[in-house]
Amino acid sequence: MSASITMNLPSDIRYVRIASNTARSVAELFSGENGGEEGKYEEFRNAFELAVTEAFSNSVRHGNSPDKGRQIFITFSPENEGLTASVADTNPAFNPEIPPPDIFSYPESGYGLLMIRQLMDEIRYSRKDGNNTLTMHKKLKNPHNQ
Amino acid sequence: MKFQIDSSSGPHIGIVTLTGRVDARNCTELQNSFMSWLMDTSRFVFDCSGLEFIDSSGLGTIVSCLRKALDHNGDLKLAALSPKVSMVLELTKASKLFSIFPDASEAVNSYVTGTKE
Amino acid sequence: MKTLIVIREKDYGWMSSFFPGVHPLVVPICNKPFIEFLLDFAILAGSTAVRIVSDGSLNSVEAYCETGDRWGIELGYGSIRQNDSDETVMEKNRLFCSEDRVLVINGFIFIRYADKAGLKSFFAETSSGSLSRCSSGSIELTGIPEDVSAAPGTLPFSLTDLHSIDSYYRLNAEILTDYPSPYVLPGYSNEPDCHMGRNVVISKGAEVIKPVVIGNNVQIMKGAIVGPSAVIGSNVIVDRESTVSRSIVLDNTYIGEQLDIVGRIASGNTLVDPETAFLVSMEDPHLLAGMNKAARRQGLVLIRYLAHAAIALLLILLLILPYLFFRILLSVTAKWQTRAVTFYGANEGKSFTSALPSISCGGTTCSLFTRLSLDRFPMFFHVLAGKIGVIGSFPLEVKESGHGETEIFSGYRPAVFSYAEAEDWPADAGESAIVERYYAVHGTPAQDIVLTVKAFLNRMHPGEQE
Amino acid sequence: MMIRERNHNGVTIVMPVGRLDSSSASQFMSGSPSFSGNGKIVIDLSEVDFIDSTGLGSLVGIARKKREQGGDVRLACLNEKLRKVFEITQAFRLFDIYDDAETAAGRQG
Repeated sequence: MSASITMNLPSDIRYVRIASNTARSVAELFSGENGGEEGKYEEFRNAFELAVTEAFSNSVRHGNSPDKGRQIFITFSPENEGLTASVADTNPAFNPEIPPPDIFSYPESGYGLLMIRQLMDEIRYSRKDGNNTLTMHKKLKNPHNQ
Repeated sequence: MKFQIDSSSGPHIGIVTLTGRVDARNCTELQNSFMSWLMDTSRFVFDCSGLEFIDSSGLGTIVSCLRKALDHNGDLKLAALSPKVSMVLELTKASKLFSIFPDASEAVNSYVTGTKE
Repeated sequence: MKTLIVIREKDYGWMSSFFPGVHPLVVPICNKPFIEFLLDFAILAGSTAVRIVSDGSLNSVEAYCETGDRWGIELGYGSIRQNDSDETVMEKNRLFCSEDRVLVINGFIFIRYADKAGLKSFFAETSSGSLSRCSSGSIELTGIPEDVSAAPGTLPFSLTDLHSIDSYYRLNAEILTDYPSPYVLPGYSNEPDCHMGRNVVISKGAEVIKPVVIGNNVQIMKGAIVGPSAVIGSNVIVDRESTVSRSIVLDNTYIGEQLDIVGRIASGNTLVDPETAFLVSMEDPHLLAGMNKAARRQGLVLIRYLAHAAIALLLILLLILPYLFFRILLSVTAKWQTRAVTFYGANEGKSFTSALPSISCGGTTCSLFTRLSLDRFPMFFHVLAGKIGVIGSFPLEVKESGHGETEIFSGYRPAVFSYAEAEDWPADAGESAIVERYYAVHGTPAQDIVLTVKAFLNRMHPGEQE
Repeated sequence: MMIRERNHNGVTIVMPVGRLDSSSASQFMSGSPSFSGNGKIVIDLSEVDFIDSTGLGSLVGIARKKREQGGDVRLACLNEKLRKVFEITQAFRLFDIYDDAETAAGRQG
């Protein structure tokens, strides 16, 4: 995989599996081309799939307006020995620094950003011209064991 | 930071009570005060029982106070160091320069009896 | 056989105040992460699969051990809850434990053994049940033995509690003196009682007294004494004339000059007295400091280059007119010469040559020339070419005699200006090395810009400082 | 989302099949009468190959409701992918997680 891949999806939770499956396919293609024999990069693939899924669901959830025309833009690009995904929407701005929920209060939501942060090596949030962009990067190799 | 003269046992001994932190922010104050205390005496006890933290600039100041006291034929003894402060003194080898006593009264008595540590 | 490692927060919770942010299973003992000792033992005992279960987070353990490929075993992880009885723990892991013999290592314990070879047959032949127990844990066997006919008598191992920072400290010391060889991390050079990792630089005049364990990328500077009984982690600098004995220095620690670390544990900027468990956090980076790993990361190389190139370009634009002016002025009077100087480059074996102006005139002209750093003007172009930095170490000249090579340390990054000039540190080579080394590990691109400006201004006003 | 149920020693074992994500979580939460009341149940996750934060939230929600009503939920058969989600969210601290559903059900009630 050498070029970036872009897709636009309606801001509707029914499309989450398309985002999720695409993220997985992209991660499989990328890791497969970078010497990933069977199973070796399973964790990379799982993490990438899950993080993109979470980012997409977040975007859908935060765009709680009746405006059906809203879209979510997802871009995948290989970068620095890893894979970057950015998820952009036109929702109101949000604070990406919200602290993780206290697990002992049995929270039923709020895990999304925590998970993205744990799964990816780097995340960035930007707000520009009415767009939120969450950019996430995961290295193919585990930085701890090189 | 409190200064008082103890003359109960004969010689005038300046007892300096250090509290809180001695660091880059307040070490000049100690340095300056010490110069004025030197007018009254050259024998000092630094009571460190309330001293919680010392950094290298604070340490440097105390060492320079010691040097000045020695120049005036006096001494500067340390008393009641907390374990944390004494760890910093040991780390920087400053502990080798000072006579160190478990409490202030022992340090004061040592001036009278002439005992070393 | 399989091994189940059960480790609970109540057993290792005490570690967190001494090693914040590090999971106790990856805290090193004689430079080897604790979990590796347990895995080694499990493997020697004949296990092909190991599962680690805990009521706490195992994230960082998993990041370190992954799937166990490195040890040729199958490594898995599981969760239990705080109040689970040992029986419940076994039930929760029933599928893992059902088929086979299972060695259960329960608690935060260190297992000591002398005879590697005998462990496998011992565990195959011993009948099930609790084998050994100490106050913070136990070892147990479940399942049916292969052959009990030759049931061995004495245990080929013993347990050590890890319940306080003092027990951790003493365990390090004991391993170092009594049983080093079975436990040393692979890849270390194995001289008796002196185990060293890769890229260890011991400067002339430094002393290493056995027994010691020293990790990778360690620099022991001039006049420093390391040992006896010292455990030095990886990425550690012991600066000049400091002593580290009967002590443990953990990874990524900078130990300043002329310090005595005796009977202590140093980790980043904290110093612990194991006996009393007192802990001091130094605020003074020149004494003890954690090393900034981020500054070394690959990703920053580009940013650093861009920052350096930008400032070099700015200085070129600023100085080009004065430079040309001097050049023309001095050429006319035949006082302008250039001298080709070859310096050691940042990478081993690489060097670069710069034609530096050498002017033969005295007085204010000459002083103005150096004050404006015009004597180094051609070097800025090497910055643009990415060969050197705008700020870093004093470039060391390559000389016929080979002199200078010993001075090259792993953080050596030649540059137009040196950190020593920025800090207005004495220019003597030994002295300036301290500052350079400090920034070599701590510097950030933003800091570099500030320090370059400082160095430039310091050169402009020589001798005006104290 | 399909939900299968079986019974072991009088304990209901609920087995969701498929992905437990934001498009199926609400369906799952209302998918079994055993999710309310004071009974003890086991959720067998062996047929769940993907879970996201919403799916996790639904399990936490069921656990909270059951425990408030005096019942309990145990989980069984988490694959690596699912376990990772419980690990990074700390949700493992709320659940009793078993290798197999029958053992999870066995000693209850």
